[in-house]
Amino acid sequence: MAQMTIAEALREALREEMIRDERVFCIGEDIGIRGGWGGAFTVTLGLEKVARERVIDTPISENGLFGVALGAAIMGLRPVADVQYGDFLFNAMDQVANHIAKIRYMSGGKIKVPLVMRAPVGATGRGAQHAQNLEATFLTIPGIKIVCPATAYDAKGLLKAAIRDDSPVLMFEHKLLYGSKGARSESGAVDASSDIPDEDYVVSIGKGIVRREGADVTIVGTLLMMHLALQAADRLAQEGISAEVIDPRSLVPFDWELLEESVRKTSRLVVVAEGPKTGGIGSEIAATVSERMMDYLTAPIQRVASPDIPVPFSPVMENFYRPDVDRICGAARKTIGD
Amino acid sequence: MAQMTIAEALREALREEMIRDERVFCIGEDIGIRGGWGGAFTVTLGLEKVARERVIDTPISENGLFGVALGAAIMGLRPVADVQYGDFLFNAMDQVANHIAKIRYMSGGKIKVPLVMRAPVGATGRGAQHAQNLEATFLTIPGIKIVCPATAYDAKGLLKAAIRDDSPVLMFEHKLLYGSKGARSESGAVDASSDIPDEDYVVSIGKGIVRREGADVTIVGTLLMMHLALQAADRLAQEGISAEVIDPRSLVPFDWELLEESVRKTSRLVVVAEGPKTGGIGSEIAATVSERMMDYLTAPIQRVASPDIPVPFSPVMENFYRPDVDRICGAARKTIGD
Amino acid sequence: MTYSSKFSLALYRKMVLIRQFEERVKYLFLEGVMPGTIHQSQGQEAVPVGVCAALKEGDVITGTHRPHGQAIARGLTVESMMHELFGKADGCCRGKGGSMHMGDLERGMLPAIAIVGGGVPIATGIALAFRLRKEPRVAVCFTGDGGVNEGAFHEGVNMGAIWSLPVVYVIENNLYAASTPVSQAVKLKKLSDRAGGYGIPGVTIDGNDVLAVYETAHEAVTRARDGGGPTLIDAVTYRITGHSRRDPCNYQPEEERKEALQREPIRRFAERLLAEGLATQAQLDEIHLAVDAEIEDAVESAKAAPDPKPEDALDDVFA
Amino acid sequence: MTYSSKFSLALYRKMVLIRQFEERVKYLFLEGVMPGTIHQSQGQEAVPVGVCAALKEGDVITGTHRPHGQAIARGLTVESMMHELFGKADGCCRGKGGSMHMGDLERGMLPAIAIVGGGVPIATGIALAFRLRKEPRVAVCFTGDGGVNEGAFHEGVNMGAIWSLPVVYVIENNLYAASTPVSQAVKLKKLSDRAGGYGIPGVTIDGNDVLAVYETAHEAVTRARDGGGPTLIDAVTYRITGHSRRDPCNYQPEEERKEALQREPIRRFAERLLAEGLATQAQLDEIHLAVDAEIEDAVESAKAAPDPKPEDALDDVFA
Ligand SMILES: Cc1ncc(C[n+]2csc(CCOP(=O)(O)OP(=O)(O)O)c2C)c(N)n1
Ligand SMILES: Cc1ncc(C[n+]2csc(CCOP(=O)(O)OP(=O)(O)O)c2C)c(N)n1
Ligand SMILES: [Mg+2]
Ligand SMILES: [Mg+2]
Repeated sequence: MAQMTIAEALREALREEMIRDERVFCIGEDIGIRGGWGGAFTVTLGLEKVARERVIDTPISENGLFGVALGAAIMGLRPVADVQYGDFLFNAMDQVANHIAKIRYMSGGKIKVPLVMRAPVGATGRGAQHAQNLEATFLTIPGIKIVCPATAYDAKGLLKAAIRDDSPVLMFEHKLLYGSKGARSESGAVDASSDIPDEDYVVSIGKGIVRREGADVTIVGTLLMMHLALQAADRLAQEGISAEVIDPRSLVPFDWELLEESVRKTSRLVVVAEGPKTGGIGSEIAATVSERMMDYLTAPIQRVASPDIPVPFSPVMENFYRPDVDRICGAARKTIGD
Repeated sequence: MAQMTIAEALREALREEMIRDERVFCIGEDIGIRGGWGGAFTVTLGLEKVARERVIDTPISENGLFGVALGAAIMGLRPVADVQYGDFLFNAMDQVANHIAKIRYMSGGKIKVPLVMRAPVGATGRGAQHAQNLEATFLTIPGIKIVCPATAYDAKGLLKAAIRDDSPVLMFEHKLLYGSKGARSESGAVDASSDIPDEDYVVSIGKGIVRREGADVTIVGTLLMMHLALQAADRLAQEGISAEVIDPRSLVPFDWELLEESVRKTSRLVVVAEGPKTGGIGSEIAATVSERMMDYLTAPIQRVASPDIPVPFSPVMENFYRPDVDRICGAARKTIGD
Repeated sequence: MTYSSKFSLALYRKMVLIRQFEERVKYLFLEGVMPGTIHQSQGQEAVPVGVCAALKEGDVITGTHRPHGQAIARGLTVESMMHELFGKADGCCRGKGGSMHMGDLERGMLPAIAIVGGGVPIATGIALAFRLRKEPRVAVCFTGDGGVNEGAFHEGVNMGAIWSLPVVYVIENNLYAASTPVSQAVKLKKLSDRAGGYGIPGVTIDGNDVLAVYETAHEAVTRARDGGGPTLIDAVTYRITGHSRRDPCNYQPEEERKEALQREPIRRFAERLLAEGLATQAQLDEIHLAVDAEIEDAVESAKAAPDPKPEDALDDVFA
Repeated sequence: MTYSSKFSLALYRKMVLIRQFEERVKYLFLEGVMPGTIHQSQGQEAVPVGVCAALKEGDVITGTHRPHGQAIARGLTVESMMHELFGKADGCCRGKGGSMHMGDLERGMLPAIAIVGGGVPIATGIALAFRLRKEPRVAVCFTGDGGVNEGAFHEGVNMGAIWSLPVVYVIENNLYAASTPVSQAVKLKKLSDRAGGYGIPGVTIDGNDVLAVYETAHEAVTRARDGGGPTLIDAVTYRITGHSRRDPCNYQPEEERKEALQREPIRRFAERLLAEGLATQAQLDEIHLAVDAEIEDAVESAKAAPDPKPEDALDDVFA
């Protein structure tokens, strides 16, 4: 048992999987350079000690490197490809959306694509091109599993599950949750560290978790928003509102059962997601829950999300962009007050 | 007044706008080659006669050509950039999502981006990489207006409005609605031609239209799905069900007023959209209507969409992929039966 | 170099098989029996046939949106391909791929990549897998002349170059990208001049001379296998059919087309074989007959084969 | 060539202004007063200063994620930049851009593009607009050595080349892409060898010699303005600060850094100015003092300037 940050837990997952399975390798920009940082957020730091040739530093060529990872995955290796900021997934979008997500299907199921993609998300004072939450965008692309760890425990377990999965898995990681240290630390970071068991474990892709039990309203959120939801639940408790917090952990596949069970109990739902409200994760969750459970709901589902704007730089405006505890509490109250 | 197909109406819009405003130019692959087809679907055929230098054939470089269009737009020109198939927007995704959608915002509003993007969508027997409906994906990217003409009248009017707009506008066009002729005709095409007025007109971006009035259930859909919705309404009428068909025409901004007015009347809603159900256009519409109008709804909103799969090639499976009149009718009945 | 009659006739047969396959498919398509759209490669046969003749079992090719010739050259059966074109459940991609995604990894060809340039990084990645596993295998990436202008080409070739991977990039240069002449898309006399920008060898060859293609490919493949890194081969050929569907090719100057027909690879090779005494006219005729029969069988069998079930569409998304 | 004292001192002043601005910003950042992250250009000043000295009013540059030097060289005021860095409502991007999107089109610089390579097609498009409007203006695109490996670079440069547009592509080659040495990302001795693949002239120069940069840029800009098409300039320099934030640069060999400090452009140019009698030490000292005062004023004014209102975030999405 050891206390680890998400960055450390991810690194451990990679290290253990690289040792366990020779087919596993990491590929990305600045991930294994001697004297470097181990990627933008230190996750791959030192992994070249496991196997120098399995930590592959690429030129700045996102579409290329995801295509290279795809080619290697098709041939039976198990690459873990990353971008320094999720926003650069758009540079790789052709490979990710047109090839990685589809080639198994196009082959009639004859090909496997055991490929993990890692992408940091979240607004963190860097302006519009290093800030986006891309979960909703990739939700529109069938053929990729999507996971979103909010804790170090889940980060390690989900990454291991992803590496062992025979399908493409995209992991979104939140910059404010990494717990990166030293020169790579983030201001405004939230502690997401966990006690990590010494023994090997995985967190199943597609399984959510109840983070806090409650009776009056269900709040669902991933990544940073899960932590804000917990803070909101604390505050609501002081007002006598008992909020249940659900962390789906995976977006594809989604643990509808867990969420439905919660909503059957609370009859109220708040969906929190960083990123534009329109077309957001919250829309999918709200639509599906409404469709399946209209009779259980006693109030309209509330979506707490960002406005439909690019991410502004100035902290004043960025804080306005990012959903916060106040707004989550307000939405929860609204489901109850209505 | 002349009867035109969508391809012809779009061509007329481009011709007239190019004549009206010297700043307007077309840029794309194979759009103005002598002896060529005027783009993949004949839309730009012959436009080089208006001004040779304003019909620019590019190498196969989607990200590059959208970036070039952006640069020109920033300098005050009014480019109309196209991809041959919407799927290739993913090749251009960095320019479209990270630059075109954001640079005005990043400049603090000092820059204008009068840029039109055109992209054919829809499954048409070409397999997974020439088939996607990308409306939902781009809905997740703030900073781009999105229009989806279902008729030749709207195609012309919306394209003119888009060209005159000072913001980026992305027009999705459905391959089965173009009415392309000769060597470029499509099997399975649906007639979307209209009488086009001789005089100049625009269709305002953000304004929907009631395509058919009805009392029992509202069916909303764009592009090909609008036509299938009308067919479904015909069939439902024979069963004594009066369906109202709404064509929002624009997705961003969306004419919520029109839709809400309809739902207030019918109290039931079916949303039809080609493309995967999860994260689809239907999810956004359902979530928003549920949020705003829960008390008016007498049945859960039904989403008719494609399954969450890449587009299969074989016609048998492709027909299963594409929402059809049967499924729309089934969904409408379900809202009423429940 | 001189080659055995057996080897030469095998090349000849492959080229004829491609030509006749394409002709038959075109006819089926124009008849309206065949769904979808098609990109065909009549006139370009010498490129994939010459290249694939230089490959060993275990080598892997990536194809383009114009993959029929590449697939046949690599060894897919015309039967499995014809079934795929008809969207049948037992096609080489079980009806999910279609013309543009023809391929069968077991036969050494990835389902073709119909996004222009998209296959370049993927082929590079296949080569990376060979390197990491220390397997003496080679990846060959086919692209068109238009494909060299995609960012994916740039990124993929550069990575192949810096890591000296066992991969060969072959430009099936038919002088047009759809309707766009190569001279309008690139400011170079020879596309192989792109190679210098990546620090790898590049060569422009007559892509209608199947033996020249074979020899060049053999050298490049051998170098790749021996750790010498990638080569860019610009094989100049011509498409003597439409770009797709019912394209009348009005953008190809008449004069140019006439000349191209003179240089078309199959007749040229036949003449050479006859001249060098490597084949008799009777042998060649026999090949044509056998090929036609093979294709006809494939058509009949494809027409009779069962369609997939609609719900089969739901399978094969995840492993 | 010899240059007037006035011209030379203007170049010198710009370089010092960049250096001191960057140093001050670094300090503010490490103090924790400044939000966000920063990419700084200490040591690279000669490149943007030399290049921008060759530009006229009306010319437009695109910048990178490391844009402070480019912005100052092009003529943005340090005040408007400092306000932007502090996220203030009257910053050059009204607080919406920040360090990585520094720019002001009215001053001839697009908001910087922080997606590596992303500015290349955009600059090409700006040049296309000049061409279509028949304006005698030139676009200059800055990129890093890492940027040349992006697909966007390839596509953008190729279009500039085939259309012979008035655009100059300048590689601020500081030998590293973040932590990655250029030698690991490209298999070329000189990055200018990429130019041949596009059929345009390319040249590698000492990017720490501000006059060499100026002369090369002047020639390229003149050629571009006169219809001669693009040039690729590989200006070799060195980053004598961290890549971003608190980067200790452990990936730069100590020896290399020491040498680089010897070749750093400002002292070098000072020595030359003194040696050639184009400036006195007193003049140089005065410049340093004036620059420091200018920057200090900007800092004070930025600290005092009003923040945007939170809801201002909702503006400026659509025109
Ligand atoms: C990324 C992308 N852009 C555009 C297309 C549409 N398209 C299909 S084939 C083709 C021309 C390809 O030219 P080339 O690479 O020379 O191959 P050829 O068709 O000549 O075999 C184009 C533009 C595509 N399939 N993919
Ligand atoms: C498309 C993209 N990929 C990765 C990054 C992250 N990143 C920021 S700067 C940088 C290095 C850029 O190197 P270079 O082009 O040489 O410019 P320099 O930083 O040396 O000025 C990287 C990888 C980015 N901003 N954009
Ligand atoms: Mg071609
Ligand atoms: Mg650099």
